[in-house]
Amino acid sequence: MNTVPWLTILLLVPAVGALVVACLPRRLGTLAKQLTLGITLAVLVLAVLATVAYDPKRAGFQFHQSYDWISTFGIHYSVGADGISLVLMLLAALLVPVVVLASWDEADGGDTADGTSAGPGGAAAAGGPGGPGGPGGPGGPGGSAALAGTGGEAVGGGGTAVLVAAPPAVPPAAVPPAATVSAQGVQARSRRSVPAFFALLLALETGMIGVFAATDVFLFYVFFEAMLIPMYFLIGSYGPVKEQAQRSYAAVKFLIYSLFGGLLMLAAVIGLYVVSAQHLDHGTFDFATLRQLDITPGVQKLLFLGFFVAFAIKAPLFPFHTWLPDAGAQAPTGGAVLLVGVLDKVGTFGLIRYCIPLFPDAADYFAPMVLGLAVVGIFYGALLAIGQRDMKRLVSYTSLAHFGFIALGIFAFTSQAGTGAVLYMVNHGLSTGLLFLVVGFLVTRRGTRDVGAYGGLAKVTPVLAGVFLIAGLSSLALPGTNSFVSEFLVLVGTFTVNKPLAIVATCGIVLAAIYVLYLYQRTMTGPVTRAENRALPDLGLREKLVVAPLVALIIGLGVYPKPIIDIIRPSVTATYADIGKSDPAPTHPVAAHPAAQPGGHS
Amino acid sequence: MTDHPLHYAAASGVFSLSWLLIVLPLAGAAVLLLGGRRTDRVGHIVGTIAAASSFVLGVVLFAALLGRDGDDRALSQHLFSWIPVNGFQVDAGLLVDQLSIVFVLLITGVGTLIHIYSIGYMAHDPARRKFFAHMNLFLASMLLLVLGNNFLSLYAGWELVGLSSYLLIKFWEDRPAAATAANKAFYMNRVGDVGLALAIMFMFATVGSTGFADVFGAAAGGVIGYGTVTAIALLLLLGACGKSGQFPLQAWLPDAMEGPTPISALIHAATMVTAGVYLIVRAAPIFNETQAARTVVVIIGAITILLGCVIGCAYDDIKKVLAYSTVSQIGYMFLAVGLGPAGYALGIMHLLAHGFFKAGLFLGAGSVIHAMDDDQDMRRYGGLWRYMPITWVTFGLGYLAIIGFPGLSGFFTKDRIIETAFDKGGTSGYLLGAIALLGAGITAFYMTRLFLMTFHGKARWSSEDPEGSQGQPVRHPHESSASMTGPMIVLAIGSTFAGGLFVLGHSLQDWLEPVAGEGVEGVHTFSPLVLTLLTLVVTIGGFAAAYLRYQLRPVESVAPADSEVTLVTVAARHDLFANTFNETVAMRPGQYLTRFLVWLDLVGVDGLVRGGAAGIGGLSGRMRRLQTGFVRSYALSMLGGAVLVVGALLLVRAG
Amino acid sequence: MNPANYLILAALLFTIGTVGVLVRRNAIVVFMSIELMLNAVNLTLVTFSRIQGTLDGQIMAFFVMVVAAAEVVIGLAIILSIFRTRRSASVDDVNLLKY
Amino acid sequence: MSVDNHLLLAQTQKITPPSIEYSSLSPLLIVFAVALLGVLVDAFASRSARRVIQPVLAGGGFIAALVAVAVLHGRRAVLAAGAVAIDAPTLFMQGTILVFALLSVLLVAERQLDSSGGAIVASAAITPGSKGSTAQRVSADMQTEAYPLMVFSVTGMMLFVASNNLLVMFVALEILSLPLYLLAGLARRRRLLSQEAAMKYFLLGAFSSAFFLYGVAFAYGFAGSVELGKIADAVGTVGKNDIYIYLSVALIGVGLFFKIGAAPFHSWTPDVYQGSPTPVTAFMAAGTKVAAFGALLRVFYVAFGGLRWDWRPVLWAVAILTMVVGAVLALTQRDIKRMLAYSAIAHAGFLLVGLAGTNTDGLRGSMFYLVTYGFTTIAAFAVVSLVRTSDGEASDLSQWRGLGRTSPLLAGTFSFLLLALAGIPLTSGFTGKFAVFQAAIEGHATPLVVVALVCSAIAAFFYVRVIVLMFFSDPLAQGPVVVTRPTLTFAAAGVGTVATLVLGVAPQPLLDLANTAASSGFVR
Repeated sequence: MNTVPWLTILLLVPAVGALVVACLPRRLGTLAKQLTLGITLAVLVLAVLATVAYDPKRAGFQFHQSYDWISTFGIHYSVGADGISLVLMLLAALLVPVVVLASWDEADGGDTADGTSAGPGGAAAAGGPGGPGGPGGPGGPGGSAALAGTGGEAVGGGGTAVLVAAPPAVPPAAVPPAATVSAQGVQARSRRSVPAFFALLLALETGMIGVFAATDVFLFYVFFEAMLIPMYFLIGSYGPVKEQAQRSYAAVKFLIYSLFGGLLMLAAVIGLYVVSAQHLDHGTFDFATLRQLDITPGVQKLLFLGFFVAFAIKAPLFPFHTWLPDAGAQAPTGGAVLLVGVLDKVGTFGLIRYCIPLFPDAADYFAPMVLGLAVVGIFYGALLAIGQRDMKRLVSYTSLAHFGFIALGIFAFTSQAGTGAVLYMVNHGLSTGLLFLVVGFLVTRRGTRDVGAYGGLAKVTPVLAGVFLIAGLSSLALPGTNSFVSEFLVLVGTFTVNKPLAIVATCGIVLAAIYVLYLYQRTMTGPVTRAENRALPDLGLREKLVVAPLVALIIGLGVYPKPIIDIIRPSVTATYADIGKSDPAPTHPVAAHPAAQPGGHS
Repeated sequence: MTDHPLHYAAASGVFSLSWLLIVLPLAGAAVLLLGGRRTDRVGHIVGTIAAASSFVLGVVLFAALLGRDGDDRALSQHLFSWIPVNGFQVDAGLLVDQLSIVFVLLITGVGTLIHIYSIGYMAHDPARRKFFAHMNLFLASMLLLVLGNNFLSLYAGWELVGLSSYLLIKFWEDRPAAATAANKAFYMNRVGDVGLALAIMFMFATVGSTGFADVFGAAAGGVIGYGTVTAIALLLLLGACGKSGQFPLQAWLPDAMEGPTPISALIHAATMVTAGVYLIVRAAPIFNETQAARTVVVIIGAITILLGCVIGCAYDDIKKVLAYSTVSQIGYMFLAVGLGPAGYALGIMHLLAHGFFKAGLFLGAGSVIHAMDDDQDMRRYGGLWRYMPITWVTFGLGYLAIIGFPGLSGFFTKDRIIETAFDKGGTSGYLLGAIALLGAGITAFYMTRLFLMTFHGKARWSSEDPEGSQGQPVRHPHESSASMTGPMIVLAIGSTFAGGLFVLGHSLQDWLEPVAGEGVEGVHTFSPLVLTLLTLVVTIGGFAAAYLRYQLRPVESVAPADSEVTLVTVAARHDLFANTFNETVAMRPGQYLTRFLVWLDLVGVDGLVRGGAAGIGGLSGRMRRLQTGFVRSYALSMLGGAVLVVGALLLVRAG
Repeated sequence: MNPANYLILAALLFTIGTVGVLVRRNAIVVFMSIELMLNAVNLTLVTFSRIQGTLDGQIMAFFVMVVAAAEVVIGLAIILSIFRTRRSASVDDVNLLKY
Repeated sequence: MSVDNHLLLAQTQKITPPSIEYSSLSPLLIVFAVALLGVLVDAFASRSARRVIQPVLAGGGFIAALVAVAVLHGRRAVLAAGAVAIDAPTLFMQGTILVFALLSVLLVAERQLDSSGGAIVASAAITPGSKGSTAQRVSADMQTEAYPLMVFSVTGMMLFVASNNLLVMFVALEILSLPLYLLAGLARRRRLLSQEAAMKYFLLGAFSSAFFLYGVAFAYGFAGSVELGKIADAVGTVGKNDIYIYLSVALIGVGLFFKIGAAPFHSWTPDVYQGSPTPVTAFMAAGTKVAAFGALLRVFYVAFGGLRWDWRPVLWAVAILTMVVGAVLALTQRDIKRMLAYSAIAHAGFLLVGLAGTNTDGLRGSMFYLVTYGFTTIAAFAVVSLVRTSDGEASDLSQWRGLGRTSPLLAGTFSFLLLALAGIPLTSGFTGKFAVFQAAIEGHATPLVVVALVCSAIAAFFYVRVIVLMFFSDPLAQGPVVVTRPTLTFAAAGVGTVATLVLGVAPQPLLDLANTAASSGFVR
């Protein structure tokens, strides 16, 4: 038992960092980058230390801390880590510095920044402290206030009429002169605030760590929702410069989708609180306490659905996924990596952490539905991925398929499948993260996500192509890469309890091969058809640094996953044991315990 | 219950080094891939040394095995615990036994030869380093496949050889054809892999382990139900078909010839494609338990034999012909191993022999192609024997070996298979035997055709400068460099004597007996002598037919149009419409489904969401019109509200 | 006579006032209608006070009158200012604010 | 007749002057006195002097009253012959009202915003469009009567939440409303809109108060008294001619629903919010809501508590309608103030959800929610008043494009406030929502909560759209100017924002306050 409040430290460092970086003026962009990199690396180190300090043997939460927060509602600031959350925190802590490094030159809109985007310069132009009266407003300085007012109103009314036609769309530029801004002014404006970007990343990291660390349902919810905001701004203000409308659309879609799910979950959260209040003398949000309650099945089902929909949107599972391709395509590379790599894991994490232990009966009841959705998702995502031309959308759809596997593993209720699923969350973060990064590199080089714009790059940029292939192979779960271990665990675990489903799901690996290699074929092989592609630079040193750790982990965890498995397994096993699920014994067991006879076994 | 009959001794002494077999080539690959351009100059050296050293180690282990007594030649080495999840314990472990060591020797031996060959063959290729890196990677994967001591390790190797094969097929990636072929190969292999994976899951669900010892122990113990065993066996077979290009998954193998010729020799002739045979023999205890599965194996083998032969006759591309010959030869192996204990050893025997002569043939073909400026069309060859004698001789020996010329490997191995097929007895026995026999004849025909079209007859090319040549391609054939001819010679020697070696005193059969079970000498349908003569006759028939057609009569330098040839030929030229079938059954529907889903996702699923949002927006747009700005309408709405509230409350009161 | 009748009369007056608010355009008249409603209430109060036999109702009526007077002051001021701007007292003319 | 005379005599003999504990009424009295003082000041002080004295006076008055409220805490009594009730909820809400009034005074007193004076017109009497009006747009003068009017209105509000007697409540209603009618018409810019707002507010307000009064009358007819306690007793006793009480519940409800801006009595809200001077709008949005809800809670908990099961369905219906109307209609608004108005309607709906719980948790939740909402909305309107073009506030949303680029701090603050209104965690908005929804589910109003959550999702959409506008789209070439000097507005906005943050992160103290207030309950 160590007394170091690891998790609180892990939360504070990036949070404080975010504040500091946010306060930096725009010109200190470089400093912001360095600072952020330092902070995130520090977090990574801390996370690793915490993992070392973590003792897989001990059951229950470790590094547990709990303080009253809102006693009226029995809300605590209470954090703790079990194997499941620990590895996910580790993943987050790892990916963020990678992303920081990857976004080094892209945060400010980079070279792709074009005239239409505007920045701080506008303030000065429009007259900062210079008192009122920018030149020539609607009414004009002269003329009667009242009439000007009404006139202005009339204009407003007109604007209104226009906007009813297209409700959510961003309003058409009200004033044509927008175009007449001087060119250099534009250049000055087209830069985006670098410190803000990195501050958002840090805020996001805080949220991600918090959501995994929370052991108080309310606290979890708070992080769950709060996490959305930075990501929303990352997509909306740092997405593709030229696609303002689309990125706004994607950002709003992402936020509203998640909020909608979140609010349904809020209802369930409150419901849970009320139920606890009825069972105990006072309501509580403490996870450990809540999982002891035996809630009536009827109520369980409702609460389960409340949580499940939120998580299914977040993950996302099949029918709730349509925000992901948009968000994935419009988010800046770094954002996309974190979005799919970590944020979405919150959904699957929630499934295994909250849905199952809190509502075992309901979980049992709905398991067939979830499994169904999962398998559908596997094929649906894969087929759609095959059909995409936008590379980032394609990768997003592959994730849909992968989340299918994860959900499958979670709801198969065997320790193999469950462990596989959690391991899958980590692996998917690595492999898809790497895939997004490489795609991002391509996009920054060529400024387009359209597969058709590439081809034959293997000759031009061999290293990039190689990394791309490795990421792809990991994504199709080739043995020797990390994903194989998790995917096979999920499948074999499912197989022991539900053969037909497992068999169908296994057929999905063929499709995986197709969407990965077909993409590789279209982008990397064949003759170089387009002139622009002939002279693309290969990965630079920074980019190599970015991908190196991921590649290393992909291979490393493929060959020797034991350390991580040993962290995950006990927690997962305990989770299922809690709800009275145990692995089915083989029909004709042979080796009592293979591990017992190291050499001789097999 | 760990008292199952099978138990492997723990590896010790020199055998504890067996992991080096895999790691050496792997290290080679790693160095070359990570080293990048810096290692360009030494690439081929490093690669070859890695392969060679692995071979040497293999020989040492083999010798050590010889040193042990017969029933103690299976040593298992536990490396580390790979995937330990409660009941599911998978170790990374190796198994060196009679079967795997044989494969080790084949793989590393032929592999090394082909490495040497490639030094010359790829001399002018800018990416030669990458080539050797991938070759080393392949060796490592293949060795993992044959050395793994549990099915999951085997599966890992299984898919990794698929990867290396993919990488090497598309080695010249700027050729779209190559890339497509590579993808096709990977996809079809994945289909097979699904089978293997499912088989493994079945094993775990049944036995609770994926280790050879446990699974085979249980199988041999007969504790597993017949249905389960059959299911497992059939799933294994599916995997085997995918990897070995057997019917119905054969279509990828010919396309794989897009890869450099050494690859065709190593991967798509000698080693990888025979992994299916290895799998079945390795899983002998399982197949022994299920007659049904074995029958399926035999049938597939038989079908594939004919399919390969027939198509082999129709192609003019030298490599494609060899590819289909490979397909049919592996058909023979499947046929053999499908015959059960009687055939396992024969299958392996033919596999090894085939490894030699087919590799030799491919290398020879490569040397020819090299000489003919990468032209693979035999119709533009002819009379080459004069220009490249060594190739001619070595190729010739390989050719004689494959058609089963008395005394050469093929003669021993193939005849034994035919024999055993007849010995199976019953109608099925006759049928299989007949097919095998027929196959031998056709093999003789198309191989002779190939040999004659390539090396004999009058040259259908010209060494004159363009105006001198009457529309014929200009070629300046020459013998290949020593680094290429050397391996060819070695392989030629191998293909000459290997067969004999194996057969003499059942040496190989006895060696494999602990793994494959002893080949029960069933009653002979025909006496071996009769059968041998019969085979010879058929073979000579095939030879004669080819000789008449392609030696005594001139060969057109362009293939006759489909209209001028028999339907059979047309069909054969189109791979018996295998690809057409795959496309219409799998590919096209898949594409349509994909397009449909893309549309559905956009319009349907997302449409619902966007529709909902738009709906609310529209509602809002209409509702705000109620806010007319007229005080009196506001008052009216208030009054309405008031009336409603009053009414409602009075209603409540009444109710 | 039955005091209930007064209640009905008051209800009628209240309704008339309400209708007046709805149908008349002239702000002054609308306002007068509101006053009518208030006075209808006064009548109700007085009647109830009669029925209950307490004086509270009558006292309340006085309160109401005072409040009404105050309302008049404010109301007329507002209406007047509008009238001076627009030269019209029609409530339908003031609808710049809408939607 | 004689009976009457005798009765009259009997009455006259029994009259005894009610005893009044002035100390307990001190907050009311202080504010009232300040109001009168304000009138005198306006009458005698010089124009320039007033501009200084009035705000100080008002502000000082409010502070003094706050102190009084603080001193009174724990007091619990019915005073002035049952006219006024001083109890924990009353004091809580009076305190809240005073704080909001204080902030609003800051906004009104702001004089740096415009070319010259603040948001209040120099002389309301000058006809818009005439020569004078052009001149007065730039005159440094202002209608200082605004201050006393505000103070009067505050008096009304404080009395409104304290009144234990329907008649007093009616009077309070008028005291709080009449000044507001006038204030609505005092905007310096866009006079026409301002006057129109005033007139609509006035006519509709008067209209609704007539309904309220009619309800009072029926209550009297039913219970023979207008004291809440007595009414409650009467409700308790069965077998009376109870159609009156139902009528009175309905009609009083109508009057109060109008004040809180619940649908279908909301139609005045957007117009008035948009037309009024922004500081006044802020004052209305925050103060009036507290006052009206205070009264609503008191009436429905104390007087009509016995009929809970009868009026609950109606309340549900109104709540749902209000939330839907507010959330949906806000979607397509193009004027920022108008949008905030509809958001105010939606929030009224959420508050009603808390009320629908009809339990102490509901009381606690509603009171907490009122505080959080008030702070946020005042801050929001303060920010709105900072973004200006040459003809006053740039209230048209399209003018806010790219504000995040041109003035990040302001845009950031506003976004934060919007997120608070949307109810994102770590803002007071979320805590408030949580409090009321928890109460509702506790009170078996789960379906209502689900509707509320769906509506908040819809509502989130338009809040978020403003953020999109400010941050994700490009600034206009001649965009609005963000005034950077006004210290008072900054102060108000700052206080509001900080409160929003603090109440989101550490709401416990206020919750405790609300909790004690709620659990001690209404005196009767």
